[in-house]
Amino acid sequence: MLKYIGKRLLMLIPTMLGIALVVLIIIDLTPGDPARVLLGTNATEEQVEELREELGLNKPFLVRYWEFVKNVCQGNFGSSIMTQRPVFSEMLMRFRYTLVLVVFGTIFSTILGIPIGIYAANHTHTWKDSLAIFLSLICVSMPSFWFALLMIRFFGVKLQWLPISGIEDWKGWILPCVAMALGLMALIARQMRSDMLEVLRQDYITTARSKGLSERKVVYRHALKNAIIPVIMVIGGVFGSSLGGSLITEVIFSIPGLGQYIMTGLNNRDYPVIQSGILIISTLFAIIILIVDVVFALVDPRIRSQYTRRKKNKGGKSDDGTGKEAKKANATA
Amino acid sequence: MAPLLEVHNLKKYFKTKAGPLHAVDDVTFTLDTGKTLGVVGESGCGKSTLGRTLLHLTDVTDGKIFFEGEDITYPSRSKLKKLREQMQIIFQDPFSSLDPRMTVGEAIMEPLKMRGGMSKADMQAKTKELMDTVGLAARFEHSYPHELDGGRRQRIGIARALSLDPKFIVCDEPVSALDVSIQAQVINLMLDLQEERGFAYMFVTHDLSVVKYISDEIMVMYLGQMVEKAPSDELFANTLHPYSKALLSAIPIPKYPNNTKRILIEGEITSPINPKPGCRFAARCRYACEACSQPQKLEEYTPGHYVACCRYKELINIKEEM
Amino acid sequence: MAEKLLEIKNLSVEYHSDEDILYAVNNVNLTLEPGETLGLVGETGAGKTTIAKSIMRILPAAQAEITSGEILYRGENLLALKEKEMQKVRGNKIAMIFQDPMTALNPVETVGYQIAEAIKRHNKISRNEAADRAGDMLEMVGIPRERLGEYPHQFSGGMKQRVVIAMALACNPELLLADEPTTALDVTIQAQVLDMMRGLKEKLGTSVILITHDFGVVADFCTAVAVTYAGEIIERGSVDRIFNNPQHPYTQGLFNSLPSLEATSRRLKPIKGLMPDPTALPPGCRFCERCEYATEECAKKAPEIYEVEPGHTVKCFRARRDD
Amino acid sequence: MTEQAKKPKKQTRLHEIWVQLKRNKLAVVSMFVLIALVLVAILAPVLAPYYYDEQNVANKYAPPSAEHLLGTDKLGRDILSRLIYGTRASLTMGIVAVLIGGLIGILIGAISGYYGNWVDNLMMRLLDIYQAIPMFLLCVALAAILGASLRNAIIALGLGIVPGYARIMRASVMTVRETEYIESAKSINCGVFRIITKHIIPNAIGPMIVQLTMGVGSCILSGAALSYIGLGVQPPTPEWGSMISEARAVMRQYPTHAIYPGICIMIAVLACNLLGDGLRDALDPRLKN
Repeated sequence: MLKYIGKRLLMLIPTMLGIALVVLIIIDLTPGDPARVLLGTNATEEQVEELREELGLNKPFLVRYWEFVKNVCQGNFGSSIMTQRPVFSEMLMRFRYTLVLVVFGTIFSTILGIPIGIYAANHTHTWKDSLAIFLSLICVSMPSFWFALLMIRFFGVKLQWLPISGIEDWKGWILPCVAMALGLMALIARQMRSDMLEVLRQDYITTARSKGLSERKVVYRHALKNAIIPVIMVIGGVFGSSLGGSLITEVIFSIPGLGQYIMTGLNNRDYPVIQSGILIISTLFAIIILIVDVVFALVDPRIRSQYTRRKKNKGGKSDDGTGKEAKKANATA
Repeated sequence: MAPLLEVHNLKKYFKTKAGPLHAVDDVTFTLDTGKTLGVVGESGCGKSTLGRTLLHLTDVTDGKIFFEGEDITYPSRSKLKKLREQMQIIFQDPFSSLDPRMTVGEAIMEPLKMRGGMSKADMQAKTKELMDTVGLAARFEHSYPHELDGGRRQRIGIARALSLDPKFIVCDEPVSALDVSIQAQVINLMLDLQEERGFAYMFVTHDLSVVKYISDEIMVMYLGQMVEKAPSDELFANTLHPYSKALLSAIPIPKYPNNTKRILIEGEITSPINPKPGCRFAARCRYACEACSQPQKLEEYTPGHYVACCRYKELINIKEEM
Repeated sequence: MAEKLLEIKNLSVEYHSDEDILYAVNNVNLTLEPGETLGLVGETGAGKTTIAKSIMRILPAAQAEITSGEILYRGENLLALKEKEMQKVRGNKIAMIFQDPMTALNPVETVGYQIAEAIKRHNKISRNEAADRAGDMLEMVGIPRERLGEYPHQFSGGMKQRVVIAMALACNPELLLADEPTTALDVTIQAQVLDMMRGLKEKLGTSVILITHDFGVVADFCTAVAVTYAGEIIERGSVDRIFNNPQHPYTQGLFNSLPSLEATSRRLKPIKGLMPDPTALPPGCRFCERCEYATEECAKKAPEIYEVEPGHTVKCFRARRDD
Repeated sequence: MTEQAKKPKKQTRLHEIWVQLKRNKLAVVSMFVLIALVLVAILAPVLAPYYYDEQNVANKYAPPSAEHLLGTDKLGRDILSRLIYGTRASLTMGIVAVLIGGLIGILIGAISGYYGNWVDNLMMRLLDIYQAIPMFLLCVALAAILGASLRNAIIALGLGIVPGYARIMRASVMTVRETEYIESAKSINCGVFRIITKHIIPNAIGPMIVQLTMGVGSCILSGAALSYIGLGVQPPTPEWGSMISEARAVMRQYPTHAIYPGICIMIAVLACNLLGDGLRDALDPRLKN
């Protein structure tokens, strides 16, 4: 197992190199001269040239890539052009805001989404299921920023229960987290429901019933334990992608998180901020996916044993795998 | 005259992470026009891979294949195209071997289209004729496979294989997915067609009663190797290899009372990945001795009856006991 | 005669889909004496599995409906039991083995847990005792008890089926329903498993209903046979009677279709045609379209069940003559 | 079961799907809603009572009336007309982005899935890297750097969704490739091109169609979000997302100005999702036979 994690951590390195490359390519796509764009049309030719030199834009692409990678390896993520503050420490400061938003958003959506999904799956062909599906579909189909605005208007302006923006105390977190969680909750509920239905069709559920187990035990022990595995994947994906999705929530509620930092950077064409910001968020994302995969492997004995058994009996007895392996080999041949 | 098909020391290994998987290891046989070779063995013994390798649906690892006296082990592209017209295959599962998006007529016509050189009207006429030959009513021409039952679907598979007038057909468990009464219909059809058109079958199956019924000669495979090969009646009358004996005795016979003694073999099939030299059955064989860890030679017991067991002569006289 | 173990009376089961009603089981009557081993034989779609699942009451609730009939187990109608009471029967008095061992075990629980769970459910014992008994069960089916902690994917097909059998026999049921227990296995493994089941059956005195399409397995394992066709039982009798003196044209046809190891002729005698569409069954005898002896009466009226000899019943007009 | 095949005429695949789909009323309704939305987009000049940019500052923030059914905005423009014209930008974003992303994705997925081996390995590793950047962040970055406009937003969205489609296509191609009928096609001399176009794509495209339909919905959503943060359609061209953004300032006084475009987005996306769900059921082989 440790070997597997180590291998996955090693895999992070080429991934990060790749991300750095993609980020630089994106920046290279900027129409026109970035230095000119930065300084505006009033700048003189010398000023532009000076800035080009400063940003290293005169160097060939590969040299810039190499320098970027080298600096990052040394822990130097560059400094913002606008504020002159180092990107890394700036992001570290803002990180907790985004983290709270993403973590609570994911927790909300999980603790609500999973029971709703199970409930719907247990009540198929009834109005309860139809209602649950329909509501979750509406949640998925709603623009989250719009819903956030409606909530602000209702809870903040009309009822004045909650602050409409900014984070002063815990109350300020409620609306942003709910706004984050709503669509994700619906996504998780839908996934949970369809996986549950799929599992309930399996033979081993019939086996469990024919042992005389109570329906409760069949559903919550046998079915849920299997159905939750793909849902974990989805939750991991949700968690990761909300790192990007938090951007819009942060803008709406004026939360000084990573998303807003990058957004400002993008608006100002603050290249060091964009480069390093995207790289750091993507690395976080990759680490989260890694954690999910490891959890996945721990939950599912079939995957778990792939990494532990190898040591125990090396290439020895294979269980009914011969046909399958032949087929797999066949496919690659 | 050269036999229709001659196979010498054919090998097919698949690459796997754990090492080479010996799917077919050193198989040698010949097959004459109009004859049927039955290939039996349990799952994972390489019998299906053997058929697919002969048809070049996967590459040959080593060995030689001759078709009508000509070496076809590594055919050129144009040669392969010709070959495939003469060598066809009927698949096991009539549910998955037909493209669900093609109607019965389209599926049967496809091989003709691929061969080319026929007008559309001719192809349609030929399709009708083929459907008639295999006993499919004309009204099914525009049906989709999923609308038909297993027996009819298998008839489509047969019609497809017949359409190019092949000389050799690999039948990969063509009836094992069918119910007995339908199975009998399809077997009869295949026998009729063989009588009429004189092609050779290689009949791959795990069902020994079917194979005895349809084959002239039977080859028993275990983990990629041929352990015994003999004319059909000879094999059942004088089984030599301990594995063949166990296999034959394991078939439940639909007869009551049934006094045949079962020979139970211990354990289960092992992995064909990186096998040790020597007899692969030795690990489960009650007569295994030291000599069994040496590679086994194929010996001829009576004309046409080959066995790969170093102790077969001693074993002839041993009565199996439970 | 002793009390009957199981008595099915006029059982009918339908499956509902969007457009059609599929008549899977039609007016089936079947009895089983204690200690008897009955082979329930028939082709795909003949309703064998549906009968077994009706006994266990594990038909898919959304589509299947038992429209009539009684299933008496030791005189008690299982169909009238409350779900809670039925749960006490399932796995305890009546157990079932399924066809495909690959999918019949929960992939994320250890086999030990899965066996112990059945034991714990029906006996008031501690978790450790249950695990201990599960180990005994594994040893009984020829698997070392060290493997209790392993997961199903670590077992081969034959081994999995042994685990399933251990699970079914864990509470020492009086009746075992085995739905094609060896169909998915290779012949040599099938021989091993059947041999083991025969031993256990004798040792524990379990009555068995063995569902299969293989007459060879029946000859090997059963004492009595019931032949199903299109949701009906068309012939029932001892193995000797059915194999050596089959009366129903369908049973005869099935035996003629089988390639025999002793055959001399190069032609089989298949039954012509196909099984009728279960959504549109013919009004008379279900087999009449394919029957070489069919008369006008057969097409109009369904035959009753006639007893040609004590214990040998046939659902065919040709068996009536003797009366 | 078997005898229903007597119909003399050849049933097309499309017809078959339609028959299945018809059972799901919500899906059929959604289909008509989508068709109607497309018609609205095309016929916007005919349907809209006013031109979208027709200003009347004297009559700003007018309440709903007979002339202006939904009232007017801060420049006195008719909200209803702007909603109608806004259909154009929103639908274009959804549909074109999915077409771009879907096409590239299908191509990558099909090649990767069919050839397998190192081709597949290479492509998947590249996608892994590409996917390591959260999709919405990538879209925002692309849209911002290319410059805010409808065209660039579409390009950003289209490029953002490529990996998802590539993976789905690859998975279904790999499943189809393993089937016996592909082997059967090889055995009768079908070439690679024919196998891919005649056998693999028609069989593998099913799950893809479902994803594409739902993708239109999610691209409309993401597009609206881009416009909301000012990276999509630029004023004065109306777009639902940017209309919400404009209405934000007057949320306190005129909440309906933000509610209407939101509802429009919701209806369009909901229709896509419902139709996608319906298609999934209609294409599901398990329900057949």
